[in-house]
Amino acid sequence: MWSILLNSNTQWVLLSTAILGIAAGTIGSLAYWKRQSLMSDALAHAALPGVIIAFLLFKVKHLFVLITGAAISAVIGAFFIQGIRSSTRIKEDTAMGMILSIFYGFGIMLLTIANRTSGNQSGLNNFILGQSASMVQSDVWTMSLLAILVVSVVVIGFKEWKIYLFDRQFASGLGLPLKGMDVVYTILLVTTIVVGIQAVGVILIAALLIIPAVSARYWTHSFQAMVIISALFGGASGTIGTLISAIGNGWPTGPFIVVLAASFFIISLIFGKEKGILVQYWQMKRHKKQEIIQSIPTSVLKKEVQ
Amino acid sequence: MITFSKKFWGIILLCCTFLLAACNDKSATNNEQKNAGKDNNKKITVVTTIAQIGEPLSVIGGDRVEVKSLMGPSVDPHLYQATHGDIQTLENADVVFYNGLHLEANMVDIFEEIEKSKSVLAIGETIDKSKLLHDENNAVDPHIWFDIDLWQQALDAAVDQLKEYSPENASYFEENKVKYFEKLQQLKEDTKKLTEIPEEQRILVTAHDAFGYFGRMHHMKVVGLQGLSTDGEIGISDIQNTIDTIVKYKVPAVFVESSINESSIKAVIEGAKKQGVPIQLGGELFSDAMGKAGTEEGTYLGMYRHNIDTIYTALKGGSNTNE
Amino acid sequence: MNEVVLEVKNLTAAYQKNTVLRDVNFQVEAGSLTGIVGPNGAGKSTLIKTMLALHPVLSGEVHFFGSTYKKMKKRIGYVPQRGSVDWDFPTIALDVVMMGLYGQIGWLRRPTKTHQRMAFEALDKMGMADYANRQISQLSGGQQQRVFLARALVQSADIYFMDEPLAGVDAATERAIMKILDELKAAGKTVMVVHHDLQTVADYFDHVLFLNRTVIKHGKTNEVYTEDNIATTYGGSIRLIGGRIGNVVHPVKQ
Amino acid sequence: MTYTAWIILTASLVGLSCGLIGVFLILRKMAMMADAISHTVLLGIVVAFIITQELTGVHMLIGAIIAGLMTALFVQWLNSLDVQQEAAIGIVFTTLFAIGVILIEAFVGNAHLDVQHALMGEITFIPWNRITLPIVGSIPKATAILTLVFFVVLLFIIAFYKEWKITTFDPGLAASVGIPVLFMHYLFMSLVSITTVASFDAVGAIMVVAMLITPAASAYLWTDRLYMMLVISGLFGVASAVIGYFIAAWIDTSISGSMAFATGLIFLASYLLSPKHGLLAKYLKPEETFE
Repeated sequence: MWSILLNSNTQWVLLSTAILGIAAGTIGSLAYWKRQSLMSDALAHAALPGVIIAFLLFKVKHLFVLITGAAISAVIGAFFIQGIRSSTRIKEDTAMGMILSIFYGFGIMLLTIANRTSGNQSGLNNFILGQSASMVQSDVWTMSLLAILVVSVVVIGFKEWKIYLFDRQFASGLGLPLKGMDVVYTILLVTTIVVGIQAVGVILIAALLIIPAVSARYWTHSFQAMVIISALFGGASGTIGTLISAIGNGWPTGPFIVVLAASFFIISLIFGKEKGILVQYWQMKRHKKQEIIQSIPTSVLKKEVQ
Repeated sequence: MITFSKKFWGIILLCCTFLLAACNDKSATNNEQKNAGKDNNKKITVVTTIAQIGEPLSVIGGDRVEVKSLMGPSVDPHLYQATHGDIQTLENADVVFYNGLHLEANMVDIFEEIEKSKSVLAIGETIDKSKLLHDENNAVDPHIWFDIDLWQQALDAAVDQLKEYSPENASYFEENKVKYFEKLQQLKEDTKKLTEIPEEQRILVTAHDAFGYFGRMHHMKVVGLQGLSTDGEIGISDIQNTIDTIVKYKVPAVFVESSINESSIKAVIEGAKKQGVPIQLGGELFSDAMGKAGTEEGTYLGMYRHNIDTIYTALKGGSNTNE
Repeated sequence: MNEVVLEVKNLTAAYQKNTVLRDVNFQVEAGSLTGIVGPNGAGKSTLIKTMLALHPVLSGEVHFFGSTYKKMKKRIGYVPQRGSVDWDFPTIALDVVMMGLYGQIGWLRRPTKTHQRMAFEALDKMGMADYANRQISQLSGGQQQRVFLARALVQSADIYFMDEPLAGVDAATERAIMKILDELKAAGKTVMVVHHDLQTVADYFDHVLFLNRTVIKHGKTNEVYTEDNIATTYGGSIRLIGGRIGNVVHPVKQ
Repeated sequence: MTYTAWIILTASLVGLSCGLIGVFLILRKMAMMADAISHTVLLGIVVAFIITQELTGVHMLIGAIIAGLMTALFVQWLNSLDVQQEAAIGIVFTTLFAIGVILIEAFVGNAHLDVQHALMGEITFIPWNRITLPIVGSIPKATAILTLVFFVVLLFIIAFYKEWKITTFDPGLAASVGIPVLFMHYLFMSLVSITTVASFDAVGAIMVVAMLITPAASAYLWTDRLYMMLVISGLFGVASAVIGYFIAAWIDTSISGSMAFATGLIFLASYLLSPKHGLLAKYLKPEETFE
C-alpha cells in the first residue's frame, strides 16, 4: 500500500502540488492583505470565455493557446473589477461577483455556440478544470517556474510590497510606481490562477490562495513571517493531502488537499499563537485572575490597543 | 414615508396583475398549440437526444422522416448545454427518442411531460434489464450503444414506435430497417478481428468508463480512469492502479476519448513509461460523442468501425512489437 | 448632589490579549456634561461600547438609573463614530434620523407622519432641515455628524453617549453640536462625550473623565482639569492637540 | 410561442426575487455568498442522497437549503472570530465543496450524481416540466415554485423593511434600539438560501449568481433611495430575462448564459448612462461638491 508513494506519478503530483502550494501561499498572502481573497474564484470563472474564444479563433485544443486565452480573459476581468470599484460606489465584492457571473455566462453562451458550429470541442469547459492527480513531469517544471517567478518577484521587492499593501498613500509619497505594482501583482495572480486551474481545478487553486494565508495570520504579526508560514502551509497541504489521497483507494487528490488546508486552518484557529481561540481563552482567564489579584494598577500600561 | 408605501404597494399590485395575466394568457394559448401538433401529410419529425440514436434512424427513416439530435454528433451528453433552438426542435417534434438509463439525467422529467402530448420512447429502457451492466454501487451503465446487439434491439423498438406513429409508412421503415440491420450484422462480423489480439492483451484503457458494453461484447477487459460520468475528480490511486494493470498485462496502448480532457490518460502514459513500459497513445476513440456530422465518424457505423480499427491497430500492432 | 444616573463598578474589558480597560470605577450624576479624554488606545471608545453591551465585559458592573442596560435601553442614546457605517447606503438624511425611532415603532409597523415630523424637527435642531432629502453620501463630514446627532436626539433618551462627535468636523458643525449639548444639559439630560481636543475641554464640559486604561481622574472640570492630571493621563508628554484615534473595530458585524 | 412566454415569465420571477434579495446582499457586502452557495449545495445534495438514496425530489432541495444555511453559519462564525468576511467565504465554500466531492467518491461511486444533473436546472426545458394546480391549471413546476418563492421574499422584505434597512445600514444602532441583529442576519441568509436553491433548481447556477448581484449593482447606480433601488433592481432583473431570452433566440445559444450576459449589458448601460453615477454624467459635470 505504501509502495504507491515510490511511484513516479505520486512523486510528480506530490512535487507539483507542494510547489504550487508554496507559490499560491506566497501570492495568497498578498491577496489577503489586498482583501482580494475571492479574486481567485472570480478570475478563474472569468477565464472561461477566453478559452472558448481562443478555441474558436484558432480551432485547436492546444494547451498554450487556450491558456493564453484564459489569461487574457482573466486579466480583462481583473481590469473590469478594478475599474468598477474605482469609478463607482460599487464595492469590490459586488464587482467580483458581477464579473464572475457575467463572464461565465458569456463563456457558456460561446461554448454552446462552439458546440453547435464545430466538432470535437466538448469538454472545453472541462479543459480549464484540471485534475490534480493527472499531473506529470512537465507539470513539475511548470509549477517550479511559476513558484520561482512568484517567490522571486515577492522577495526582490519585499519591502516595497509591504508598503504597497499596508499604506498606499505612504507608498505613493515614497515615489513607488503603484500602477506598475498593481499590474505586476495582477499578472502574478492571474498567472497563478490560470496555471493552477488547468492543472488542479478552480476549487483547489482558490483554496490554496485563500486558506494558507488566513491560517498563517494566527501564528505571527510580522508580514515577512506570514508570507513564509503561508507558503509552508500551502506546500504542506499539497504534500500531505496528496499522500493521504495516494494511500486510499480512489480518493480524489484535489479535494483532500483542500481538506488538509482547512485542517491546518482549524488547527491555527484553535491553537494559533497570536489570535487562536485557546490562547485568547487562556488570556481572558488570566486577565480575570489578574484583575482579582491586582487591585488598582498604579502605572500606566504601555501596550497599545490592538 | 407615506408616499413611499403607496408607491411600493402600487408597484407590487402592478407586478401581481402582470403575473396573473401572464399565467392565464399562456395556459390558454398553450392548449391550442398542443392540439395543433399532428399533421400526417408532411415528413415525420423525429427528435433524439444523442446522435447515436438519431443517425441510424435517419438512415432507416429515409426521406419520410426528418431527424434532429439535440446533442450534436460531437457533444458529450454529460456536458450538454441546451440552446434556444432546442425549444423549437422539441416543440416541432412528432416522435421523440432518448437513451434513458440516466444518461440524460436532468431531462427525464421533461420527457415524461412531453409523453402526454407526443410519442416518446426511452429506447435504452426497452432492453431486458438482465442484460444491463451495473457498477459496484448498482448504478446502471447507460452506454448501451457499444453493444451492437443491444443497440439493434433498442433501435428495433424505436422503429416499432415509428411504425405505430405512422402506419402508412410501416413497410417502408421495415424495409430500411432490415437493410440497416444487415449492415449492423456486417459490422459485428468486422469486429471479430479484435479476437486476433492476444487474449491477455485485450485490455482497453480509457479515460472514463464508457466502454463497459464494448468490453463485454468483444471480450476485452476495460479499465476506465474516471467513473461513468465525466464530472468526477480522480485520485492518484486511480492513475496508479491503471498503470499497474498496464504493467501487469504489458498493454501496448491506451486511448483518449474525443470528448474528454486528455490530461489524465497522458499522466498514465508517462507514469507507465517511467516504469519501463513503453506504452503509446493508441489514438482517439469516440465514446459519448460521435464524429462531426457529414464525416464517416459522424455515423453510428463509421464511429464504431473507427473505434474497432483504432483499437485493433494499436493493440495488435503493439503486441507485435512486444513479441 | 444630583441623582446618580450611571454607575460603573470595577469594569474590565479586553481586546484579545490586551486589557483595554481595567478596574474602571466612576459615577455620573444627572444633568452633567462629561468629556472623556485620554491618549490613543486609552480605551475611550471601548468604555462606551462596553457600557452599552456592544463589547463583552470581562468583569465588573454597569448600572443605568439603578438598573441594568437591558431594562433601561430606551432611555439611552448612542452616537457611534462616523466611520462605523457605509455612507454610500442608498438613503436620505431624514431616513437615517428616523432609524433612531425604529425601536419604538415596533415590529411590522411603518413609520408614520408623526415619526417623520419628529425626525424632521431633530434635523432642524441641528440646522440640517435643508438637507433632509439629501442622499447621505452627498453630505460633508460635519453634516453627517449632525445627522447622527439628530438621530440620537430623536430617540429622546435621558443619557447620551457620543463617540468623537467633534472629530474632523467644520466649525459650524462644532458650534451646532455644542449648542445642542448645552440644550440637552439644560433639559436635565446626561451626556458623555469622547473628546480629543484638550484645548476646548475646559470650555465645553462641566465634568472631565481622564481615562487611560483606567480612570485617572474624574470630577468637575474646574477642579480636576489640571496640568498634572493631563500629564499623568498622557504619560508625561502633554500634547494639547490630541492625535487621531485609530479605527476601532465595530464589534457587531453583519 | 407560448413556451417563450413561460420561459420569460419564469426567468422574470427569478429576476424579481433575486433582484430584491440582491439589493440587501450587496449592501451587506455579501455578494460573493451567492457564488459560495452555488458551490456548497453540492455537499447538501450528496448528504441528502446518502441518507435517502434518491436522486430527485424534495430531499435534494432541503439538503441544498441546509447546506446554504450552513455556509452562512460558518462564514458568520469565522467572521465573529475576526476572519475577514471574504476570506471566511473562501475557506468555507472550498472546504464544504471538497468534502462534497470526497463523499461522492467514497459513498456514491459512479451514480450519476453531479451538481449539474441533480440540482442545476435547465431553463430551456422549464415549460415541459409541469404540475397541475387548482384554479390556475397545469403550469410549469418551476414557475409555480418560483412564484411562491417570489411572494415569500416579497412578504418578508415588506414586513421587515425597516428592520432590514437599519440592520444593513448600522447594525450597532439596530442592536442598541433593540432589534435582534443576528436573528435578522440568519433570517436573511435563509431567504438567500431558499431563493438561490429554488432558482438553481429551475434555471441553473450561472444565471442565479448573475441575477442576484448585477441588477442590484446596476440599480445602485440609478437611485439614492433604498425602496427605489429595490424596485429598479427587480425591474432590471426582469429586463435582463427578456433581453437575454431574445439574445439567445437571435444567435441560438444557451438561454441562461445569455440572461447572465444580459445582466452585464444592463450594467454597462447603467454605468455609462446613469444620471447620478454614470460615466457620461461625470464627464458632463465633472465636479459635484458638497453644499
